[in-house]
Amino acid sequence: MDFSFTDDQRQLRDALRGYLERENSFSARTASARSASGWSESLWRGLADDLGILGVGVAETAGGAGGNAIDMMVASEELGANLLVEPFLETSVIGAAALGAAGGREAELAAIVSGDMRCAFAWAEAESRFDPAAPATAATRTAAGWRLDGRKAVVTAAPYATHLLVTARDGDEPALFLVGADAAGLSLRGYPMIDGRRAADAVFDAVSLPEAALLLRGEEATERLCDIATAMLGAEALGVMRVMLDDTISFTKERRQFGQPIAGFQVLQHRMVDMYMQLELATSAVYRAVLSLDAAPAERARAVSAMKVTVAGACRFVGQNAIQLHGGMGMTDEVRVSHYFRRATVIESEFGSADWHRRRFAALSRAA
Amino acid sequence: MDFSFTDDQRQLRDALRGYLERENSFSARTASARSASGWSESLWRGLADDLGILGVGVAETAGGAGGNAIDMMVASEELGANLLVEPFLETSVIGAAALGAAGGREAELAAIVSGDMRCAFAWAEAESRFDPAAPATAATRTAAGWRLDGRKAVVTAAPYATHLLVTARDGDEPALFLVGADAAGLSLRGYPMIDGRRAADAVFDAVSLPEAALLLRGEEATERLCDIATAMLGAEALGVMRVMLDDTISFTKERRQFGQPIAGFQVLQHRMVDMYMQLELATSAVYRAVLSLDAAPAERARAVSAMKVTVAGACRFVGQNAIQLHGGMGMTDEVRVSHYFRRATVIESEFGSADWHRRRFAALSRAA
Amino acid sequence: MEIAWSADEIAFRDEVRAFLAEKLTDELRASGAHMTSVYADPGHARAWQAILHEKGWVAPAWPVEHGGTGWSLAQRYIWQRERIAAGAPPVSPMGVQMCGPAIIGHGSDAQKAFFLPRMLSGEHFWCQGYSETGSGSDLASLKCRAEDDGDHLVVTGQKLWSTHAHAANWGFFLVRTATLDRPQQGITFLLIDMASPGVTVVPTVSPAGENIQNEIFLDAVRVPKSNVVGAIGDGWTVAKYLLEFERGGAAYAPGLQIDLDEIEQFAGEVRGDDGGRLIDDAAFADAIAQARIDVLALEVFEFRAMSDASAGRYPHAIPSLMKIRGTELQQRITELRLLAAGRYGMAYQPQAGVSAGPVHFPHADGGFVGPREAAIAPMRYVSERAASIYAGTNEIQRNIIAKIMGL
Amino acid sequence: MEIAWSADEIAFRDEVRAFLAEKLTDELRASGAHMTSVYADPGHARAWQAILHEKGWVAPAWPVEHGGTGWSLAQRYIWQRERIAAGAPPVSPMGVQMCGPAIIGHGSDAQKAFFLPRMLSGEHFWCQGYSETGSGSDLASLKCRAEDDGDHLVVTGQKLWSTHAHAANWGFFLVRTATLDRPQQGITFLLIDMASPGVTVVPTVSPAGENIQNEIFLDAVRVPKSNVVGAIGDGWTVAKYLLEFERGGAAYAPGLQIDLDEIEQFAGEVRGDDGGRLIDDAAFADAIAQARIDVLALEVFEFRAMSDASAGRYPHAIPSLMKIRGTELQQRITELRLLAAGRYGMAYQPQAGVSAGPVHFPHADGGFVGPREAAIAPMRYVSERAASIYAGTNEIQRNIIAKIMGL
Repeated sequence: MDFSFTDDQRQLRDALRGYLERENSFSARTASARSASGWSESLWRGLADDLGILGVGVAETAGGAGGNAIDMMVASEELGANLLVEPFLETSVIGAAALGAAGGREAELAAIVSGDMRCAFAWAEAESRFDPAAPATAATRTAAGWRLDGRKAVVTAAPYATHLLVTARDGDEPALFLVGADAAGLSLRGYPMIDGRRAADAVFDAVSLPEAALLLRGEEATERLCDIATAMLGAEALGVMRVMLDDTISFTKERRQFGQPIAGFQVLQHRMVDMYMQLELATSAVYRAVLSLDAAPAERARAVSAMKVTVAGACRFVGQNAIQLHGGMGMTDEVRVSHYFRRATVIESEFGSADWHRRRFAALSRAA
Repeated sequence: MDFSFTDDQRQLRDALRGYLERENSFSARTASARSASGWSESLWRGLADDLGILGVGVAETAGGAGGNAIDMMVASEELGANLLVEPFLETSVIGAAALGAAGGREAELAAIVSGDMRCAFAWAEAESRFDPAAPATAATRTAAGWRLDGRKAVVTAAPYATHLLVTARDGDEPALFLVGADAAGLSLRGYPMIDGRRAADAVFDAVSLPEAALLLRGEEATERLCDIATAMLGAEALGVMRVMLDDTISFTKERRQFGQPIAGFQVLQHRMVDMYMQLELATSAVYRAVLSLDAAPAERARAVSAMKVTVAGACRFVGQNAIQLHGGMGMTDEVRVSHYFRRATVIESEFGSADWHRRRFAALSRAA
Repeated sequence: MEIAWSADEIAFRDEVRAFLAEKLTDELRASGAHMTSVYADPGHARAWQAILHEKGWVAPAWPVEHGGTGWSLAQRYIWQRERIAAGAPPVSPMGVQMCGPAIIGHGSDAQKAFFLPRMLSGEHFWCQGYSETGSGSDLASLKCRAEDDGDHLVVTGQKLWSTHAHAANWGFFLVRTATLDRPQQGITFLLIDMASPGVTVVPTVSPAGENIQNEIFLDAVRVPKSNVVGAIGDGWTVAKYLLEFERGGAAYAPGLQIDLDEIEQFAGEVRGDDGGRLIDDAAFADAIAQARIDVLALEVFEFRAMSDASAGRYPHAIPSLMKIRGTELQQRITELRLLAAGRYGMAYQPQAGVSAGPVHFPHADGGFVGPREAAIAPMRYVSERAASIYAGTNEIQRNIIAKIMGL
Repeated sequence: MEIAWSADEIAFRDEVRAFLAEKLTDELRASGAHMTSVYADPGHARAWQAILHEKGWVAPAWPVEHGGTGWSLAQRYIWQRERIAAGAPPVSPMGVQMCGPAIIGHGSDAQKAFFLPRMLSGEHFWCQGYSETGSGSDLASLKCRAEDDGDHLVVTGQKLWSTHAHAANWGFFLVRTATLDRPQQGITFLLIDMASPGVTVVPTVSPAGENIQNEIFLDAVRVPKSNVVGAIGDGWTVAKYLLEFERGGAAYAPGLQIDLDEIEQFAGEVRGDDGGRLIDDAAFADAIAQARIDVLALEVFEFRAMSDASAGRYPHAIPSLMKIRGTELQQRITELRLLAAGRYGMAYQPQAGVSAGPVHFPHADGGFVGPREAAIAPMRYVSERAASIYAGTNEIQRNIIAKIMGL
């Protein structure tokens, strides 16, 4: 029972924070998000070359930093606080976990470490709601390997991904395939998200894949991947909320109404106390989830779903009140808190809403 | 569209309020509740003889005041504010409505008006939860009339009732019977409730009843009776909440901490504003319910269930915060607010919890 | 007590319905139904106003001599219900509901003769110049100053949160003409032609990416004193008068009911968490039922306010209570809409709705993906965060009620 | 970072479990399981304390030389979890957790030698004399005065909310020995033999009808100065010390988990709204799941506090945060219990539980009706309203945190 960070983890955090403050200031970040491409290649290269952070979770044998889940959590939180739009979660968390679990994919893992590969995770479909377990997209065996047919909805990062990680049904079993973004028969229709990232709806029309495109197979492998992704999304949320709370405290201390800083009003004080409390509880839930990723499947899933419910509630409470306490200023695109609020809103339902995870938790608790 | 009271209704309210303040002060009321019998016969007689209020809803042809639902609402609210333990709701609302609907029961109605009859409404059973529609208690036809067999749970007012209004199943159909408290085969086991009233669990062991014991038959008749009871219980809740809010305002203006009245703290001010708002919304919901009692069954039921959800929420919010804002004083039996809180707690679930009524409302809304 | 409408009121309702059925074009209906916020786009709002103007129904609350309808409060409530239920866009409130009453109550005959008809016809499209940086809820601390220069006032300062100022040709402003003991003193209510030299409108982009609000910069803007409403220095009185003009007519409930109908219909078309349709999901159905129950209570509260106001009573806490509760429910209902939208609620697609102003950030132009309802949901959710902030935050409203309660 | 217990800690847990399995009688278990509030009845608490005393486990947090166990914070947390999970009644906190630390930190050698062993053995059963009418959250404003009379202080005044004073033979009091500029000055921490002439204990009846709290009247009670802990006038320092003595060991989560287990089991035995068992009701299951999720987060928060405290760090906001969240969840869980109880939750049946003091109002004596869980539910619900009031209301706790946050 120990909840302290190692010196290495503290250094990782400080280095990342410093780097992002310099290289991805809020205005730079927003310019990237609103550029034609929607992201910054130079920042991405810098994360790889200057910091080596893209391989934080990749094994040393594949050229990565060989970090554990806690290292990845530390990185995710800082990236959340920076409101990064580039696909770290999709690439360095999900991509690295899938390729790592598949085994023998050193070349592709090296491409993650170097920044040459950018992934998108294509699990959702128009009719899937939040359930990743039963995709309608079909994988059919062919002489040369596989053929994919189907449609995926709201695939975040797809417009700037080099590869898509695609869930598909092989008979009754879900499986995960690695598909090049330039594959014949794959068409994307891109659009922005409310949090400044980009997404696409994807159509797979008889996309031919080699044998080696199959990365993972089976419900547990898919669930585990989603749980890892959700846990790190939770860590990202902590960074997002931390900035909202800090900005709200600063703003209310500075902003004067009726002759005093509004931070002096008891009702607003208690609201900020509750925001702080929600953040502390969300942090606690994320720690449990991250520390349970290698536990037995049911324990891992239970910790992750409990975390997502806690984090979703905290994102809503902290986000809404950050806007409210900023008053009119919170309702402008100019102030960064409104961007963090939108990111928090997306995180609430990404990889499953609070309702969805509460039920998953209840079902797992009953089974236990 | 008119929400004003008539002069008669205002007079009724003022007369009742004045009478209860004189004749049933809080200490007198608590002494009655804690006496061996648990009620005050002299108060009951006074309500009949001095005020004629027991027959407020009884037709003039049967010697009553011939009042409408609004008159009954006015009376119920005042009785709630007085925290009356005597069975007005069971007798003058439920009993009068059942006997009135049955038709030709002038003698019994006269006994209600005179105060000679006191009713208890035995609808609930240990396994019925909040559903009055399907009692397990069985009514069997006999040569002389009927035979009742079964058990009823938490029958409020039963220990001091002269008559029980008992729901029972005649084949598939629910029906309502009038049973003397001294009927052979009926045994009662009495106990106090947390709100100071008394209740009993009742066993009907081959209780023989005359033909005329049958008052009502069918699901709609039972539902209507429960809706009337629930609407008037809602009115009673308004009186209960009004006192809690008023007492809380007075207390916080008087009580000083850190050199000022605690009513000066913004957080407590906003809490009291929300209590007031809840009371206003509950009042609005009660008005709709009471004014819909003669509407088509689905509209009536929808208005009553919506009201019960609103009132239950308000009772909880106003009650809990009245205690909280009284601080330690709220946690003593000495202060009347703690008694009103307990009554409000009972009202929350009486005739169906908020969950139960929300579902009934949803089902009715879907059917509409 | 009586909760039903009278026969006359029902006849009136039928007349309103017939009018709406006849005059409301599909395009106008769509502009009302697919709004991305509570604001209609100025173009459709003006088109609809022209139709209403022909009928004489633009300003129901005004005295008949100025173009009002002579309706009772109940009729005005019915009109709002039916208008909202039919999906008509709202007429911009800045002229008819705000500046109009100020001129009616405190304007000169010349002002009445010039401005009121043009307000009704829509020739003048109005914006408001009240808030400033640092003077939001604490409005009386405003600093925008107007110096006396003979027949003119010369106005210099800055104003914030001016809805549709980019589309307006006239604005009503609160400016400071004197600095006295109480900040409420020395404020003047002034009408400014937005084409005046020195007036600059700078768009404020909302978190949803729309330009509805604006910042207005006034640089030595010369305004004839004939444009002062009431006396110089009496602006606070005029502003209070206009706020109190339309008591008893507020109606949040009808719009919220329509919102819930839309969401329920939408939820009948999309998948829920348990595999069936969302509308059959117990938790979602429960949340919808709770919202409907809360709206029903608010509706009777509105009826009671209307009934009280008709009888000449109007407890002071009512507008604040109604604003708090109405906006809280409004916001909660945008959450339900977002929940129904699921993953498509994460996409930024203002082009799927009818925006109330230019849209700023990059977005795909050729159509949109997913159901239209899902595309509108996040816009509404984000935009409606303003509901608990504008017109006195809900915290300020609670302070006001606390004062009325004697706390 | 590591969330698992170490091998040593698991071995310790097994030792604790074995001890509890051996020593906890059915009667003691029942007295823990059927508590009508958070307080154990003094009789069973003392019986259990005697067993613990034999083992040397009465006061884990105390220094070893005074009878503590020398356990780590983690071991103390494990001990609490297991004790609660096994259903053992809590030892009265007034002696071991409150007065004990004051004596350990600021008492004289004579006081330590006399009082500490008797506190551990249970020979002395303690009550607290802090709050007064008008001095609750604002404790420093207390007025109960002690006048100097040579070797004695003569105490006159009144104290409120003294848990189990009717059963106590000793009390620790804050009294005013001087009136100085700051109200925190001039307060003295005093130990009073409850059998002293002039001490009168008057029961305070709770809304649930139990006599747990008491009012204490002190009428010229002569107390030897040797019973002053710390210096005369230094009482505030002593009181603060005892509050901070046991940092990092708070544990709400284990008890809340047991509560939820009990409620879930009970809900598997009673009917729900839809005809099936309550536990299968979607809304109820959802509420239970949410409560479990919230408790899980609180549990890690407690782990973190323990881990931080073990490492010598202890952010000042932690005790207040924990108190707020712990009591909020405690209260919410009593609501779930009441919901599960259904109609039988309206009956007043303290005789179905184990009360923490005499029961006052009339109640049936021969057994009870309905399930026992249902009978206890309303007692807990009503009694636990105190959780957000005692020991500094949750509003005061939020004020404290706001100050720490620099607001």
